[in-house]
Amino acid sequence: MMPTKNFDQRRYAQLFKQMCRIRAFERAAINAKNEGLVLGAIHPSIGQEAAAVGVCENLNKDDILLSTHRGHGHTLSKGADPSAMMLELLGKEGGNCAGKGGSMHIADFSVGMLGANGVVGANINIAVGAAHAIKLKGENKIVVCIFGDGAINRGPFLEGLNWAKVYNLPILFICEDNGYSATTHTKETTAGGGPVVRAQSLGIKAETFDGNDIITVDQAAQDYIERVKKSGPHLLHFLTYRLEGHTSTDPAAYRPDGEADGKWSNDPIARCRNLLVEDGVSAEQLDKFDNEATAEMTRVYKIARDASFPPALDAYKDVQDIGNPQTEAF
Amino acid sequence: MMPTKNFDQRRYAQLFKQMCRIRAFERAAINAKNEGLVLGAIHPSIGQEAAAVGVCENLNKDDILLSTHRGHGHTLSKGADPSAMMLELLGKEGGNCAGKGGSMHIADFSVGMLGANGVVGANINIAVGAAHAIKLKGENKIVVCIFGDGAINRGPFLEGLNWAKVYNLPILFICEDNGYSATTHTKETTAGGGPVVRAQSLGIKAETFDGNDIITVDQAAQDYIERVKKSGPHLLHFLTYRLEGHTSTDPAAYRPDGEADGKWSNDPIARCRNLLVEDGVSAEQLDKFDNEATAEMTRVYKIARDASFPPALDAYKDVQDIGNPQTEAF
Amino acid sequence: MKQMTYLEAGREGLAEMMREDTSVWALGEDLGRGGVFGQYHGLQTEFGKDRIADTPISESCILGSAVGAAMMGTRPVVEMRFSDFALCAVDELVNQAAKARYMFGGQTRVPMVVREPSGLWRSSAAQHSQSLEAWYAHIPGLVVVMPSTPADNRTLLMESIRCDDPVVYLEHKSLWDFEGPVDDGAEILPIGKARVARPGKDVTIVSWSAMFHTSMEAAEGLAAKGVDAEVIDLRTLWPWDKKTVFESVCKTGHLIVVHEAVQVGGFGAEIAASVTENVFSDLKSAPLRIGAPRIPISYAPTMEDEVRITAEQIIEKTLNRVGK
Amino acid sequence: MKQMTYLEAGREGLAEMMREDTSVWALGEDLGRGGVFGQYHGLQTEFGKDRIADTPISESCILGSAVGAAMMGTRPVVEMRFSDFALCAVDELVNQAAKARYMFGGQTRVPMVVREPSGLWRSSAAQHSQSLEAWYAHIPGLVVVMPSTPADNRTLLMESIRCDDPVVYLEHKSLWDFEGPVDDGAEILPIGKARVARPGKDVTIVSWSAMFHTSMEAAEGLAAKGVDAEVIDLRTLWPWDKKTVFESVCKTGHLIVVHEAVQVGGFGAEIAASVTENVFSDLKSAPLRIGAPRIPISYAPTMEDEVRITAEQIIEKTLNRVGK
Ligand SMILES: Cc1ncc(C[n+]2csc(CCOP(=O)(O)OP(=O)(O)O)c2C)c(N)n1
Ligand SMILES: Cc1ncc(C[n+]2csc(CCOP(=O)(O)OP(=O)(O)O)c2C)c(N)n1
Ligand SMILES: [Mg+2]
Ligand SMILES: [Mg+2]
Repeated sequence: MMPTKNFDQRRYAQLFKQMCRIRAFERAAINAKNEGLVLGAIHPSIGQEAAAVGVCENLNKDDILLSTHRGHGHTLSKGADPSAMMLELLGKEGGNCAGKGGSMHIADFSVGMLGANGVVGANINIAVGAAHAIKLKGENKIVVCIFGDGAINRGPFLEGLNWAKVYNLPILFICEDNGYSATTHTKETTAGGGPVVRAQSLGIKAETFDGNDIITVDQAAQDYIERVKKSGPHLLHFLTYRLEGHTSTDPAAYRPDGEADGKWSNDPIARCRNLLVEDGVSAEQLDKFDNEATAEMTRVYKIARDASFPPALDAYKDVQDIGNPQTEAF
Repeated sequence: MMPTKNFDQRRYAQLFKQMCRIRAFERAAINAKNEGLVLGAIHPSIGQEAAAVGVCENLNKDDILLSTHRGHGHTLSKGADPSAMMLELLGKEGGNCAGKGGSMHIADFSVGMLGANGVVGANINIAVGAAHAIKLKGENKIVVCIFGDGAINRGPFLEGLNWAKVYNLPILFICEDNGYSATTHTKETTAGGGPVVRAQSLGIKAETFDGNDIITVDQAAQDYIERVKKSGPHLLHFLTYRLEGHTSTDPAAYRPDGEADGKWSNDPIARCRNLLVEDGVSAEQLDKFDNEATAEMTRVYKIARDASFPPALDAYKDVQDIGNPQTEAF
Repeated sequence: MKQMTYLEAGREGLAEMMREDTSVWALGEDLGRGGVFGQYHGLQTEFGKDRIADTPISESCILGSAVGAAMMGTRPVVEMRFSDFALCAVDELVNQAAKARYMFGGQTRVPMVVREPSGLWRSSAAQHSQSLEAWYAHIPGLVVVMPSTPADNRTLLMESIRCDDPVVYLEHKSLWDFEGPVDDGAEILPIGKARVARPGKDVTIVSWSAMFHTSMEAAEGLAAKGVDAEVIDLRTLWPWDKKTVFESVCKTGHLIVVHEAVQVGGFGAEIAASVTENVFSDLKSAPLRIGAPRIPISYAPTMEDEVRITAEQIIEKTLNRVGK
Repeated sequence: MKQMTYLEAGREGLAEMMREDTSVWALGEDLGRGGVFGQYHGLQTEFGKDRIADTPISESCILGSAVGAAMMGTRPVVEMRFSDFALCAVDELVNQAAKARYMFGGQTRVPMVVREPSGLWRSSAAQHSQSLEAWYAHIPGLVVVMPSTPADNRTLLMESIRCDDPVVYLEHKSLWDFEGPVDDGAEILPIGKARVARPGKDVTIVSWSAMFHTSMEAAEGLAAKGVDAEVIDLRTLWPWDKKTVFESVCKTGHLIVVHEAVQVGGFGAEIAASVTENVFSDLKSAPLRIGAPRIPISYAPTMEDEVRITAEQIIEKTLNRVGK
């Protein structure tokens, strides 16, 4: 943990608020799912909020972000409107993806969030290409590409990281390591020293950090973003834990008894709260942040619940330009 | 170079002969290609023979070998009949693959040679699976999987090596590093420390050796084969040089002037010859080996030249069992 | 005779084969926990971690290693989780598995089964709902199987595992809970043989997988309108049972092919074109294909339903075609 | 007007677009040395290493990175070397490039061209000779282009680069040296429009890519036998020009579709089925498909020729069909 003498109360209060918003958004989404309002799968990131917030808070709006199937937190942190996101999760009109994507394809290009992805690891190559375009155009921004610990066993991890280094692209890879690949302990299917050592073998500087400590994440992110701007690709490995199931309906019975209970004491939001309390912020103030987040997401939930589904014929929009996708769909 | 006191003259004379046979085979094949007798592409391994011979001489017949598009030397060293191989290169009846594969798919399953491959890196996963089967069946043999320096940038390198280590499979990976990926210097497209460091990052012990010194290759292979039998996957990285073009018709004009000329002094056959001469073997004896090899491959060439093409209708054989591939091919 | 779900029948078929033949094993992600839909539930307990192998998230190695393991005399059953993820291993399937026997001149066989749960599954959107059977039917060397019933999911899986060539085995995700009799002494049809599930004289409806059930429902509706439809469950797409289909169309004069996949370039085109080429003079109307529009699959139910084929649509289009 | 080879015309088209639009760039293996067939010869000298980028042997990253680069407003031209190697990047093409615009609700476009040299090339065997255009036509979101002439290889490539959606651009390896006029003031047909290359009244022959030339040759032979064939070069498979084809078949009453790909599940089935569905009553005979048998491609010329379609075969089968 970082020395508290550097503790920037305003900043961490702000980050705390953001984490509360993510948690509240996902609680509202799970609630909606349980009520039958979300028809597809959702993959909550409860317990992993620090990595999302600590990284994204250090990005500019025009920096680019790509995420995984577990992307609500990243998308919100990057500045997306939660109503549009919730509308998307419910497949409603006004959703970011016009109801075509749902949770697994959540994206908000207007804030540089280029999409969650339903295919593990597929975002890596796409992110590398986004960074390649930035370099070609001589723009002064970076790409952040987030993936899970399971993704490092897919080919794109090798191809994408090698590529990023060969062309020296402005990209920060982030491995959010929650220990699991769906129902499997990732370590059982992963050889060698893990993402950091693999990245290093490709000439990419990489380090492991406590991903549940918001200060650590924040400072590591700041440091590494500067490094990326100076000298190309880097990788951050954040240790965290998925406090709930792989999807919202997964009871996660494959976990050793009591594992998750024990991990709640390491909840990044609770830890951040403690830091703020120690630094003199009142419990009331923190509750207020939390309640505001809950209230915001309750509003968002209601907006989404009451919205209508997109017209059926919108299914023919945005297929492709040449040829009329409706009249010539057969 | 190894101390000559351990020098086993008989053994290295034998290895010399084998290298001469590969060289002679490929010279005959290139000749046939120039005469228009070989219709597809051939990728000669002239200059890389030591890695093939030094490794394969240490394998048992029932050990398994998988190779690349540049597979003549490996296949011959594993014990394949050169006539059947030459027949295959000419697409003739009696070829190992019945004329269906050609050079790029050369294979002799009867000696455990499970195929060259037209897709760079594709043999890695297949080899890993062969090793997986050996482990499942509790058999006491190993798999050797050879690939080029260019292949380490494809996804299967990561997926296959990780897999091999996770299941602790009896497999020896060999990266034959000739410095080129077709017309490109591999180092220009390869980040980090190369195959050894990448393998190590996956928990696989790996080392680099001079691949043009037959003694070094032989001893490294012996050592690593023992290691594989004791403790699973390993990787050998052999430095070598492709003395001719990527294919037999490639003038290799992309090479810096004089590069190849200089490398001829490092020709593994010439080097082995020098060692033998130093150890007292007569030049006449060595010429005799060489001439025998040439004579053998000239015979082989003539057999292939004079053989007939397979009947057209053999095209319908070996497609699949269910359904008649000829009558129901449409 | 037992009553089982489609999912249970597949699991049962695999377990039977694994008991019968020790060279059979299965590999894929999360199989130890039963697989993502429960198709492997309990099998690791019975057969151990070697034969029900949990793998890394490495689709190309899952499929590619199976090719090598098959060449070495084992019979891997590859679980791809969603057919969409099989797109991460196409070289391994198409360039390697499908061609190895041929391109090595018969020196080897690749007896493997690639299980790919396929098709629409409510609000799974564009990357978890595809039906790509037409692709596999187009590839020489692949056998393509698409069971529609629990009984078939048991016996076709067993036959596929016994097959000495690579089989792409497409189970439909919406059928997992579908119940039906298995092992009831009924004749076991081999791969390559279609089933005339409902004899009829007025029109031939050919379908497979989930759409077979929709077609049966449509046949009931058609009966109520006085049209006696013959419904054929194709069961396997390669080889496909031309004889049964041609005979039926010769009798009825009308062909409707129904599939969930995109109509353009779908396997319905192959059937329609073959029927036309072979029994042209017996046709009373042009063979009609009913498939999905050429658009990706949406998440929102309203738009997703645009690609979903219903019994009503089949009824309406069939009535139109047979002129009633 | 200039005379150029198919290869040169493609190179010229790319160079023109790169001069016109600085967001256009190309990436692939060995491009700096001119690409494996010389299609990029000299371009790195003119445009530099950034815009003619030599890549690692990393097919999924070549294609996948292009998706990201396209989303960011550049126009990548992806060189896949052989269409067979594109099978190492199918997730990237089908799950990502083709669906991104749709599944993100129109927030982004993926303007990229995937060049895949395709088709038979003497004794290149099973992994270097495939024709898989039918696969791409089946995938919503992809545009599929198959030029047959130098003129088309220039203008269709330019149009494909201008297109705001992903285009699979299949050049035929056997046509590289084929010469013809380009930039000769002739009308430039857009993507989606077929060309009636030889008007005729007795039978419609639809083809594309290398088989178009074989069909033209067959038409000469047919003329000698008194059959006046109309030959249509389809040029693009998606969208394909139904109007032109239907009108022709309405006129001639007979349809022959010729393609090099495997006939089973080939795009010929789509054309035959569509024509039958749409102009059934104008058909004097069943549409006939001429495609390759469903076997992998052999190395030996005798066996390779079993999958090679000749003008003689087309003539014979056409005569048979039109009853002369
Ligand atoms: C290529 C691919 N294979 C398998 C899956 C199924 N799948 C979805 S999430 C997941 C686990 C991913 O683990 P990790 O990368 O650690 O991310 P986490 O879920 O832990 O956030 C799997 C296997 C997929 N979506 N894509
Ligand atoms: C997946 C794939 N991409 C590209 C090619 C084309 N190709 C054939 S050989 C080769 C170079 C391979 O380099 P390396 O692995 O070092 O082997 P070497 O040729 O040097 O023996 C390339 C790019 C291919 N066959 N397969
Ligand atoms: Mg994880
Ligand atoms: Mg090399």
